[in-house]
Amino acid sequence: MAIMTYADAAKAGLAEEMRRDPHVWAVGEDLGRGGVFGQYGGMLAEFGPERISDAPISEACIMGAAVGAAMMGTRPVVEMRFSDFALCAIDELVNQAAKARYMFGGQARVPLVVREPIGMWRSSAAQHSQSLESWYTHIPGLVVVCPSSPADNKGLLKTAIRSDDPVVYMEHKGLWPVEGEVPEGDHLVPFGKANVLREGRDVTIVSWSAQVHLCMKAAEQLAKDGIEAEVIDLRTLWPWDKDRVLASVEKTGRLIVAQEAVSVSGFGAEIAATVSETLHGALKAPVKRLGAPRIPVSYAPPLEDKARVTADQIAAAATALVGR
Amino acid sequence: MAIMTYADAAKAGLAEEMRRDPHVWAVGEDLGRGGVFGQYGGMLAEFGPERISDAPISEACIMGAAVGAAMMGTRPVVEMRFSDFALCAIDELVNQAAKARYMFGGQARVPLVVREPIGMWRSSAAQHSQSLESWYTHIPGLVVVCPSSPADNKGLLKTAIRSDDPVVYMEHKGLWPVEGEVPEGDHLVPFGKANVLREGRDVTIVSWSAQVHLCMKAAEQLAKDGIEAEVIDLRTLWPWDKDRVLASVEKTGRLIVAQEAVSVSGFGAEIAATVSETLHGALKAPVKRLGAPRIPVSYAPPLEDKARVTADQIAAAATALVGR
Amino acid sequence: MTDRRNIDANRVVDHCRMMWRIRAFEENALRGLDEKIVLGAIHPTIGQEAIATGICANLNRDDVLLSTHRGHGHTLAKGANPEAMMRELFGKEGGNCGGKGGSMHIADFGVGMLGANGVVSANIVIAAGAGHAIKLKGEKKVVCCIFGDGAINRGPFLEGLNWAVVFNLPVLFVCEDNGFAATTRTKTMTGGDGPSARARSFGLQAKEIDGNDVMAVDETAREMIDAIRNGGGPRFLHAHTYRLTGHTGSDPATYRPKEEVEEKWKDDPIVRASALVDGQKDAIEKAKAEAYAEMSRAFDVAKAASFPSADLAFTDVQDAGDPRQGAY
Amino acid sequence: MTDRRNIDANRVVDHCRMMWRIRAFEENALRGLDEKIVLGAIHPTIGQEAIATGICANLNRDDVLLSTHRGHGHTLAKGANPEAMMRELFGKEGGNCGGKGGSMHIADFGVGMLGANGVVSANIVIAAGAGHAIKLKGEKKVVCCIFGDGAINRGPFLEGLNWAVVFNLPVLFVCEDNGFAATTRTKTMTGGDGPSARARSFGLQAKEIDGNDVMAVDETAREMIDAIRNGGGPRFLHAHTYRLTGHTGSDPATYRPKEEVEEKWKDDPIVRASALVDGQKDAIEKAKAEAYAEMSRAFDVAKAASFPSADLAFTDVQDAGDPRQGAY
Ligand SMILES: Cc1ncc(C[n+]2csc(CCOP(=O)(O)OP(=O)(O)O)c2C)c(N)n1
Ligand SMILES: Cc1ncc(C[n+]2csc(CCOP(=O)(O)OP(=O)(O)O)c2C)c(N)n1
Ligand SMILES: [Mg+2]
Ligand SMILES: [Mg+2]
Repeated sequence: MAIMTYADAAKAGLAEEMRRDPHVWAVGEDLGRGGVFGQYGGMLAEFGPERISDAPISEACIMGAAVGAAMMGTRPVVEMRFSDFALCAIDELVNQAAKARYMFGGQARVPLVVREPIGMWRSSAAQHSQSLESWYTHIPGLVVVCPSSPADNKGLLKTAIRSDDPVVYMEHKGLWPVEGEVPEGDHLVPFGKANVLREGRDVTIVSWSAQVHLCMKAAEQLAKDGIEAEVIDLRTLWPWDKDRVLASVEKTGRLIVAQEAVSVSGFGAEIAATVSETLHGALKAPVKRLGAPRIPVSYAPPLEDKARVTADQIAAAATALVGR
Repeated sequence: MAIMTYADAAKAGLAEEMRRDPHVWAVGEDLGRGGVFGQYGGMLAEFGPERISDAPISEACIMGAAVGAAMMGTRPVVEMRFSDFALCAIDELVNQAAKARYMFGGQARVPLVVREPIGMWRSSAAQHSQSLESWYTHIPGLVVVCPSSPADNKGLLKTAIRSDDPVVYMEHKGLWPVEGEVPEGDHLVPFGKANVLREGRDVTIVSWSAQVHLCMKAAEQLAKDGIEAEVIDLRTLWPWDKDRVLASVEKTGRLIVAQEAVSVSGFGAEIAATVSETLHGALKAPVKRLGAPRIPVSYAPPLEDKARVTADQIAAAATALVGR
Repeated sequence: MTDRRNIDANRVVDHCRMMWRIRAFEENALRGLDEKIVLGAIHPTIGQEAIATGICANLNRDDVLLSTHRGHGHTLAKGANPEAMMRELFGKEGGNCGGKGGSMHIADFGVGMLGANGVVSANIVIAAGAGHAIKLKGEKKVVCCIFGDGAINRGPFLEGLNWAVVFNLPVLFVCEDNGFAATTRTKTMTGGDGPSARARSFGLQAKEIDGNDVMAVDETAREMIDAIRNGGGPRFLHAHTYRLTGHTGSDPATYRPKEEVEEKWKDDPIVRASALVDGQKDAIEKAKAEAYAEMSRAFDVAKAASFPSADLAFTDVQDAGDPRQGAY
Repeated sequence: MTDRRNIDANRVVDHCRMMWRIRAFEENALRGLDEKIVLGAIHPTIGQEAIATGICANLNRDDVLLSTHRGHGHTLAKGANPEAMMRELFGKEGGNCGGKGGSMHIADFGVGMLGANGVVSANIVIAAGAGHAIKLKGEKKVVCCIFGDGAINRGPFLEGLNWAVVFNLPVLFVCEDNGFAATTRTKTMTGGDGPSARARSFGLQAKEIDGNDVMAVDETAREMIDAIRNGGGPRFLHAHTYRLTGHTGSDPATYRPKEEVEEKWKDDPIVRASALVDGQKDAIEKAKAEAYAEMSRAFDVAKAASFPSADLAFTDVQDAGDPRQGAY
């Protein structure tokens, strides 16, 4: 095991796949200079400008070109810089990439990975802070990945690159500098397998991406009060590990879903609805969803903070559910 | 009361608002010729080409220009032709229209209406059949309207035009020729008030847009078996009439949410999650969500039909819930 | 205007054969629409056959073509099987896309036809990417991307052309200018001097030609495709034509005077091509008859075919996840 | 190059005053960044002051301006209050946007400044629409839309310019060409002959000028704005300049040689303008001193101000619905 940052782990994963398969290439604005967050730093030297390719400010063409290049047998990894800018390329992703295989009756494969850094960072305001993962879970044809740790960011990125489906790969901007252990060698994390970060008998807390870390913090607080929370990191939202979540809730009888995204029509609703329907009888308390209010993200910290779901809120919700 | 089609009712509503307020104007491709579905038929003659304005094939600019024109004190009604093409204008809608008022600290108002015909029609396949209403409910700043009847299509369109918020106004392509009674005069339907189409004690069925008609059909079938369904047409998804839905489910103890959209992360999940959480104790059975599988819509009828939620399925789900 | 003196008569006959095949295919498709066995909208290419024909005659089988909603002619000219296409239009088993696509998503990857597209202009950026892949792989293929005159007002036109120039990609962009975008005369919605002027401003070499002159299309396409294949970078071909039918098969096109359409019928590209080679009248008549027979057979076979089995709705969505999860 | 003989000395002094105000504002903003009281990214306009200044000197208060992420200079030149702007950068109460926007969304509707924009090129289509409203209302206002050289590779550039031509709208489009898009030399990512050539191909009259020559900007802007106001339709101004700082306040800009930047400092637009009017040295020095005093005061006031109250997070979202529904 090596200790690496989330950014470096992704870089290692991408570099390994690029060494393994000459048809893997990355394209996006300013990639040659290492990318906005340094996540491509130094790669130009090894792979050259054709495979770590700068692009014009043309999100629609970056995405659309990736669709064409994927259909022609390469494996593009496209960088959207901030997930917000992927909104300039939604037709290309949703109407083209996601549907090509199906519309053409299986003649096409579109093996592309769209890297879309999500989430609140520092005072980045309404056009640089969104978490729209639930949108993509609603679109047939797309895989949705939200890694929360360096190890997963390496292992899931490698799996995404090898996937024959288009993958929306959402790294959280707040996680780039976070360090963690990353297994050596060809570390692959499969889609659809949740990670149980902590076992517990009293309440299940499901989350993904950066919010997972707040859930762990909440679980630690709860443990001091004698409440044992089971914390599940979904890792991928489509497919999502329904079986693992249901098994946990069958054991605990209680579920909290915590997300950074806006609560209304967030992916938390899908989980809450599914679990409520499937385990209606087994639930000791109603499923509790936590998510942001339906407000754009502000610049000023006190306002921005109102869009955050905190560890304290998660702990308080769990305490209320457990009824202590 | 006059009998009108869904298309004509909208046209009457738009014309009334255009007569009332000289700053209301409509813009979109081929509007002068009446629009793809005839929903602007004949309006050019009354209002002239500046107010029933043709546009280049430029969805991004149609939407973006509407944002600018709305900020400058006019009230554009923009036509996207098929909701699928609005995906070419998502940045303009989500990053600009929805956020301008907030980002600029209340200095801007963006009173625009985006008409986005949704849903399956006849063999229109994957790029002309989508129902993405849940996306817009997830975006702070947007109002989401899904009228199911001629009367509502007039009354809600008029309300939408008078709204100071940007409104995503989703008419269903299958409903254009449907006839119904439309109140005379200045008929306005408020946002956030559901329409109870049928009262019943056994099960609540919540729906919106064209799916409402299938729910009514199911309710009639159910009535023959002695099951009395209460059918609620939400009309608007943001805001949505939570109080009315909760009151109904408190009475019936059972809820079905039926939608044409893909079930996964559809708006049905939001309703199901909300009701499951709020009325956990009062539910006699788990909330049942009905929606499309996570597949693109096909061209060939047998495949296309697999993306439909039928009246029979709704009735069967209700029967199962009621336990007969 | 094609010079009759140096004409390759056999090539003209071949072009006439292809144009008649396209014409006959479209007429049978329209018949299918009348009989209500074509299920969705179709956008006929009648009157525009010379462009598909002249260009595709210069493409190899492993060259790649991207088309639009109005894609039947291009698809046939690239070598697709008309029976499979007709099955697709009728939503039947054995259609190129297994009934999942229909007319607006017709595709035959086996002959390098990577798809019609229901979104105007969307094929342009995809084509740029196809060219990008060819360059990355060091192949000698060429990509041809055909779109309408309405498409040049959408952003992907700028983004895709700029991309192809910046990366020096092997892409031939073809603007099939029939004067209309649906019911609107495109000129009224287009600023400036039009497609070629725009393409030049993005750095492409461009030529504007009479797209109803099949030999002119053929010759210009050959020159451009040769240059592209030899690493010369993208080229732009602006071909004027006229849509002799409505926008869709069911559009009566009352937005244009009858006289205009009558006048344009005199410019029918097949008639014009036939007139280039007086001695080949019989050969062309024979090709025409064969074409109609072929397409009528395709019609009959497709009509008699079954619909695909309903469970196929769940295949080819994606590898990961269960598409039925949470449904109904 | 501005001809010194017919120069209006007072106008030059006024321009110098405005340019110093912008420079001083930016330097104080950078100081705020150092002190970590500027909270998000800022994109300084140091070196580019002449364009904002020369253009806005020809706009009326009720004319309208749309800007980009690099919008401080434009906003000040349009007449916004620097104290409110500095408060906004510090996320404080009394900021133009109440702390909701920050640098990238700075706006002052009271002086016709309809917003910076965090999405490159997005302001272009919004500007077209603002012009559309002016035309519909029969007003005599002009819209000015400023964007960078990187913005011309996104689709909205084509769509917005085409729109303005088709509808003959009163919009001045200004490409502020500083040679870079973030860390990339824009030329390497741009096909063809650049902004003006593209604009002309869409049907706009265009001029390419030295954007560090404030009097040249002033004069060209005046001509164009007059023509626009008189119904002449949209115009395009391509102004060359250089970004003397990094892309953001914290970018060391190591992707360009030190010598290049040193050379470009010699082309400082304020120094150049001052050199036009020898007799005004004192007036300009005085204006400079006042500018620094003003911006330093703005800094102090903004620094001392309070953060907005947290509940304001829930205001100005929209009229319909409860933004708290389902939260936390
Ligand atoms: C993005 C988008 N907007 C609108 C449409 C609806 N539409 C289909 S075809 C068409 C006209 C296209 O005109 P042109 O590009 O000239 O092609 P033609 O039909 O003349 O071959 C329009 C507006 C669409 N398919 N996609
Ligand atoms: C659609 C979009 N893509 C990418 C970015 C990230 N970005 C911010 S500024 C910038 C460079 C813009 O260059 P230019 O337009 O020349 O303006 P300049 O910064 O030079 O003033 C980029 C790529 C963005 N804000 N929006
Ligand atoms: Mg056309
Ligand atoms: Mg620049």
